[in-house]
Amino acid sequence: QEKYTFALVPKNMNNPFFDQARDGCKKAEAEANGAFECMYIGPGEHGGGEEQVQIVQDLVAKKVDGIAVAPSNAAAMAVALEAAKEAGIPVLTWDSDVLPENKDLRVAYVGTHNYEIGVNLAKIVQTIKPSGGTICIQSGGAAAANHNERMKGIRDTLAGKESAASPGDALTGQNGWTEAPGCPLYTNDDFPLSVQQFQDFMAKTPNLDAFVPTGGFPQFIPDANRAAVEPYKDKIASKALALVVADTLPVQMDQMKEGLSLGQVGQRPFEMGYKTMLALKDMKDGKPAPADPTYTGLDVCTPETADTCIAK
Amino acid sequence: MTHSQTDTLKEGHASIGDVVGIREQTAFQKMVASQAFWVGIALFVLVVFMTWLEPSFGTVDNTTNITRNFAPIAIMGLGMTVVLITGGIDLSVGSVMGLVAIVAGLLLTWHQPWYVAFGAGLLAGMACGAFNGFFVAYIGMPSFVVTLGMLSIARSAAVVLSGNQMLYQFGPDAPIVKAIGQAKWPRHTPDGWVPRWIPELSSHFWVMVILALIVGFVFIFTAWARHLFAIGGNEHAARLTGVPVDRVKFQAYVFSAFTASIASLLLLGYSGSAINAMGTGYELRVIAGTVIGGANLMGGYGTAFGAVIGSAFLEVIRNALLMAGIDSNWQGAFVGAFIILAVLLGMQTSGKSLRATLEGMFTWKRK
Amino acid sequence: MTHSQTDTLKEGHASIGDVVGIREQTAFQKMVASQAFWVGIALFVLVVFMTWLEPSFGTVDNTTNITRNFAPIAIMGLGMTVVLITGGIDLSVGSVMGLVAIVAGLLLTWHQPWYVAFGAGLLAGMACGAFNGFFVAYIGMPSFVVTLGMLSIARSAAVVLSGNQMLYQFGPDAPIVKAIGQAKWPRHTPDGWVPRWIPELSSHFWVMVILALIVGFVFIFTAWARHLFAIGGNEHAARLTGVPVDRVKFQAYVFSAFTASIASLLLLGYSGSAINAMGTGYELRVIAGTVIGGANLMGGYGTAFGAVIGSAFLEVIRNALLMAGIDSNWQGAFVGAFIILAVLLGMQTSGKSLRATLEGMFTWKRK
Amino acid sequence: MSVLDVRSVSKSFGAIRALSEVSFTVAAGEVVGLMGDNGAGKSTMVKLIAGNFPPSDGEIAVDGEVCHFHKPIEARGAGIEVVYQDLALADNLTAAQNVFLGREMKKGLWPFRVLDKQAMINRSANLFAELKSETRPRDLVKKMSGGQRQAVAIARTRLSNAKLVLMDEPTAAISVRQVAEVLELIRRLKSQSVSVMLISHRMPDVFAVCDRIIVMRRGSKVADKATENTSPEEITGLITGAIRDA
Amino acid sequence: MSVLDVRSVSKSFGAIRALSEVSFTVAAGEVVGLMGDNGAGKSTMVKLIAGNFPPSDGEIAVDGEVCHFHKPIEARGAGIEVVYQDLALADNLTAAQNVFLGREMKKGLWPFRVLDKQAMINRSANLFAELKSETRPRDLVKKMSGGQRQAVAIARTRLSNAKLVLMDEPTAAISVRQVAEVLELIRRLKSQSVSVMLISHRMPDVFAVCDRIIVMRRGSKVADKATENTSPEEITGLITGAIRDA
Ligand SMILES: Nc1ncnc2c1ncn2[C@@H]1O[C@H](COP(=O)(O)OP(=O)(O)OP(=O)(O)O)[C@@H](O)[C@H]1O
Ligand SMILES: Nc1ncnc2c1ncn2[C@@H]1O[C@H](COP(=O)(O)OP(=O)(O)OP(=O)(O)O)[C@@H](O)[C@H]1O
Ligand SMILES: O[C@@H]1[C@@H](O)[C@H](O)OC[C@H]1O
Ligand SMILES: [Mg+2]
Ligand SMILES: [Mg+2]
Repeated sequence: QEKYTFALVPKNMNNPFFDQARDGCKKAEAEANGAFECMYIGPGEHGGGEEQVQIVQDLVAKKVDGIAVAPSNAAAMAVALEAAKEAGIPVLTWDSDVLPENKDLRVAYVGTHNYEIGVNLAKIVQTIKPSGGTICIQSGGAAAANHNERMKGIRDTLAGKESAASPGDALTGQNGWTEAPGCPLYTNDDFPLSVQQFQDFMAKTPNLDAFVPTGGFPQFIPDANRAAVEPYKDKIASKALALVVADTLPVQMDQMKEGLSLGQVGQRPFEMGYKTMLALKDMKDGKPAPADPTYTGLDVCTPETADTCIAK
Repeated sequence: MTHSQTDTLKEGHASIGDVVGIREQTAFQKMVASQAFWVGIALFVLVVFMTWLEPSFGTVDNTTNITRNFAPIAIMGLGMTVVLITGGIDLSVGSVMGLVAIVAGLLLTWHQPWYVAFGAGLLAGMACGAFNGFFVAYIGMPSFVVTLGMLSIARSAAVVLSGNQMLYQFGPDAPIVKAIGQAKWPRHTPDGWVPRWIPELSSHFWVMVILALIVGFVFIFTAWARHLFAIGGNEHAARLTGVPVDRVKFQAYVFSAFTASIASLLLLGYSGSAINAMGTGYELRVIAGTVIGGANLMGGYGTAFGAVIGSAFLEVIRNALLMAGIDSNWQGAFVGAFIILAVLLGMQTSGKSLRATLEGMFTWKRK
Repeated sequence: MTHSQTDTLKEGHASIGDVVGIREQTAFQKMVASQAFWVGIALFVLVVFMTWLEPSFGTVDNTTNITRNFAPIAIMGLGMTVVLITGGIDLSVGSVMGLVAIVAGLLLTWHQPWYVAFGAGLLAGMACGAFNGFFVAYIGMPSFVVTLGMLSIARSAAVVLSGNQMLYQFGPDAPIVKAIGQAKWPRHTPDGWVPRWIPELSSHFWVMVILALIVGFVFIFTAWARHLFAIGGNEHAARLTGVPVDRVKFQAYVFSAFTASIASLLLLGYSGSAINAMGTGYELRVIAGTVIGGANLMGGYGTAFGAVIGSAFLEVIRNALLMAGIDSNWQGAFVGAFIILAVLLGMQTSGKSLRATLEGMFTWKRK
Repeated sequence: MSVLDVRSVSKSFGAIRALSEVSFTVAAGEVVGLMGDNGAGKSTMVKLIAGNFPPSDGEIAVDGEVCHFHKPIEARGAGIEVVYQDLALADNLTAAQNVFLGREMKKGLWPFRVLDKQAMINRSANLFAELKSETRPRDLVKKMSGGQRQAVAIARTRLSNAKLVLMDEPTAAISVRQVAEVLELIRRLKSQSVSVMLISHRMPDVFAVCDRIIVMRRGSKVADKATENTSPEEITGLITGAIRDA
Repeated sequence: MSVLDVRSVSKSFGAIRALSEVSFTVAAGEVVGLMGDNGAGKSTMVKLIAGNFPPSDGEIAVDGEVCHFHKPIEARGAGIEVVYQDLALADNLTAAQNVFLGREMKKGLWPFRVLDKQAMINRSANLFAELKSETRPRDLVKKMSGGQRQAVAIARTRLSNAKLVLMDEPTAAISVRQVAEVLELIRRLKSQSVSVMLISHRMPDVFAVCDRIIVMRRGSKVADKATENTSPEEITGLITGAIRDA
């Protein structure tokens, strides 16, 4: 029997988040005993997503046997996926999806319900600060659909009412919640910058009630984050500052355990990489396709549940 | 000083005439001495090798892909070449792309006809170019600073205008926009007339070809281009000899923004969406393409062919590594090494081989 | 030609002596004519204005922050300045940072002592610099191409070495590494001795100060620096007059890589983790800082003070916009506008004001 | 009426006073020599007249009209051609391209109006031959000898019908034979009643063609004499300052 | 034994044959003039001797030893100083900095061995005064007059005790007074038995100081005569080709 090649395409390759997906992909490969090869390839940097579309086009031209992609630019990705469809290559999306009208271009979405991340982040904030206050949301990129979804989840939940489109309507007092001037902050996935922003912002607004990054950025440089958050540790402990962060990588959990955050809402990138590969293999073998969408689930963690919250 | 007219008789102009006809290099020698030529050779070798190594590389589909993928970079490379020749640099092209896409995208979502949207996009892009050109040419600021400022400004404008949304509900003209960005020619049978083994080439590619031909023509046959080169060679001298230096420099930046706008509109049509992050980081890719094709960052030298070949080279490497299934972690190392090697190859013709260089390294040195 | 020695008697050397003592500009005039000075003024005004506008801006804590944040960029700016002066460019600094961090991080996770890890990191970084320097200086390749290649190669090496993992379990020397990256001086009472109103300054800042003083000293007092400037002014002439052009150029790239390595190690200590993406895109920020501080991309001019002041300027703008609560979507526009304005301000001293420029725009033109 | 009327012009660069209150005139068809020690301000004078930069003080009139040339091109428009001391050549262009820089010959109809390269090469070749200079029109200026470069700068002034030609050391780098041709050229210009201002350190050349000699010392005019009323010895004395004034 | 022995040297640039089979010698303390039309190959000869590039053919011996200078610095090491026709100055440095470029004076002890700027300025000022040139040591070369620049290039050769000084048109841009000084300098060098090769288009200067005159035409040597056995007229004829050979 010939060996299949399945491609796992992340948004960009310089983010530890996607490394986990790759590890899942490699694990599936190992378990399949040579039935398929995991080809992990994506653009070096995020950018506008055109390069990622090119890569998928290349994979189609290369006639790989299956593609699992996390589209950066959902609309643009449709073009490449059309080509894949024509070439008869099965496609799954993971981490983020194509536009609703292009759903027929891929078999299924395997990943997080991004909106739900926002909802869960907001719920933790609400339990800490039931009466509202000022909040600052820190996002990845202004154009990142998944981050915008999460922001919408946060805003909708805090406001108690759904807005029309992501990233949602800014909070201007709904339910007692207001966004601080200058927010949301955009890190453009620059980790040192994300810490700098936190520091600057807290210096300016020491009485901030909630700070919520929609990705793990500041915690990816742990000591810098420790140094930045340390001065506010008391405030966090006394629940005066609701610092709640997305993602639950081990390095992040350590920091929560040290009292540097009051909650983490994590995704399961490893599982995304693992499941998509197995699903592609199944489809090739004539077994049924995975359900659409297949949510890989969320891990909602607070300091109390830190040791048990992550599904294994 | 006992000279007189009679000298002329003794030897006549003829003997001077003998000399003035000599060309130091024939056109062929000039070509062989150019970096673009050697990068072209390297590209050719790479293509042949890859086709042999990996059957999926040489397919018509992949050819269609590659030629489309590098076209936008090459189109911008043509504009960049013009700026580089004057001794300037344009760092704003990537951001200008983003702004153009958002302006056009907004008008499309407001259900304006495609030509209005594209026209407005072009205008917005060229306004950025005019801004750059004004501060560089008329105020005399360093181009690096001005276009770096514009890199920030245009991206910010794109973000603000888009309201941070991806725009893709393009109204009635959406099919036309899409057709512009996704058209191919010639078409295969049955729709078209050509057999399967001829690749269908994208509109991006053809726009690039036409623009490259125009720019190539301009470079060779017009006074404007001669002025560009003179400015890059010796701006002060150009000014003294009556070259309208400011105007020409201004136009160079507008042209660069124009090519960025064209590339943006093609990509807009192709992707069917406008995202304010479009073109992020492209400035370095575009400059890299042109420089690999032989343009000189210090000004005074560059060709249309070089801009195209350099961009093609970068894209083919990227594609080839993927096709060859090289571990993605290692790909950067290969790309870097190939860039250096290609240019190194081109240098061997300036009269000095790598071996000679190494031999003479601690002894004799090229200029 | 009826000249003779007796002329000397008629007017004597004295009259020539009168002339040779004249200085066209005093040191003060030179300073006032420099761009770095005016960017410094702009920076000062911005700081005063912000302190007045937004009390949280002028706090000691914020001062501590700002001075730490721009220090790594300024440190790299010192190395970049050296390269720019020779007429080159170093695009690889950001990637070199990533590689250095990963090499040092790996050794730390293998429980090596901190000095071994830091030493290995420095070596890896300077090897990249030596590679750049070799191809630029001895082979004579364009620096843009070589360092662009290295940008790819070093990043790829970092990714491969890290196995795409984030490294943060640093073994026994972790506290020392952290102390190096997070140390502050002077310390406030009670731990330290200084009163609250004096800001505690980070190790990053002090390293920058020391390096800037050294580089400044070298620029003013050593033959090596004079050779750097001569190479940037007229490389050919420098070679003819016996300047060891190749060696000096080589050293410039090694020094640039050295400063990138130092910055990387400081950030490694500060962040407590090594990520192969560290420094992505920093090349443009570093070059921007130095150019805003007055270094010339065409070579032949640059100062240590300029590198520091330019980087500081960029960081203060960023911080100030955030502090002022400017909508983040608009921030890019402000950053871009401020960059252009600061340099514009600096230009007014070359004898020509903006007003005059505008008045004379279509009539008279600065060189 | 004089073609050129320089009226008490001064020019300072920072602390350096390159010209102080210099006045003189040049009549139509007159050849005036401008002599002076190195750094006396001769080239600065030429650049002022040619509109490279404005005077710090004083004014310049051409054909009786006060001119404020803001760009070199305006001076050329007024009929002033210049051979600059530093030649003002673009090294990356060929000899022919440099000769015609800023006034290229074209052929064809718009929008296909293209450079007439062959015509420019031929015309340049003729100009070089006229100067008896073995300069190849297709050679890059970068690769040419010192004298060949100078020939290019001189050839350039021959393209238009100027009324005033400023020559800043046009014979510095050229050989005996071509020097004779340049002097001959100056005489020819004079006979067509074109005015010439010749700057040169070569006493015999100046005496061979000039009607009048102006001497400058440290930025000031120290003498302005008809050639027949002076001698090389006197001029030398004036230049060096051995003779204070005349 | 001759200081310099050029043995049937040729040099081609692409299709241009700048030198063909040129041979000559220069003895210690001899002043040799090298004359020829523009583009005859004089500067190419100088650059070959000074190690700027290697000959296409032939060899060059210094003090009887065949030399393959790969870098200009090696030629200098062998006691050859050069005034290049294009002066080889870094425009962004001052006059004094250019004079001492590549052999700066230093003071203090390592690692605090720093430039002795004042000493260099003083020494340059002295050299300029010796040349009677009003050149300010602290001025940027970019801002200097043509003759001042040339003075810098000449001053440079005075820093070492050379055994051979090659001067490629050292007097092209300088004024009468300084020309006399340069000629005087050449005589002084001769009296210290330093050899000089003088390239110049100024017949009187060459005749004033040279022991022997070599004439080149289109890359070939056409004459090599003791000064007392020839005349300016003959040399002119040889340069132009009116006299075929001698
Ligand atoms: N741009 C400038 N900035 C400062 N000083 C200048 C500038 N241009 C010229 N000078 C100074 O002005 C004086 C006159 O220079 P100018 O070039 O006019 O002399 P010149 O008479 O042409 O001399 P030469 O015979 O050597 O060519 C010199 O001392 C020179 O250093
Ligand atoms: N680098 C080069 N490339 C091509 N041709 C060159 C190069 N250098 C010199 N030549 C040519 O070689 C010939 C000799 O030039 P060279 O400079 O030696 O002349 P020269 O005798 O010094 O003339 P001049 O009196 O004008 O200075 C010229 O025809 C010139 O164009
Ligand atoms: O979902 C991912 C997010 O959690 C991470 O921070 O960045 C990449 C995203 O796609
Ligand atoms: Mg002059
Ligand atoms: Mg010469």
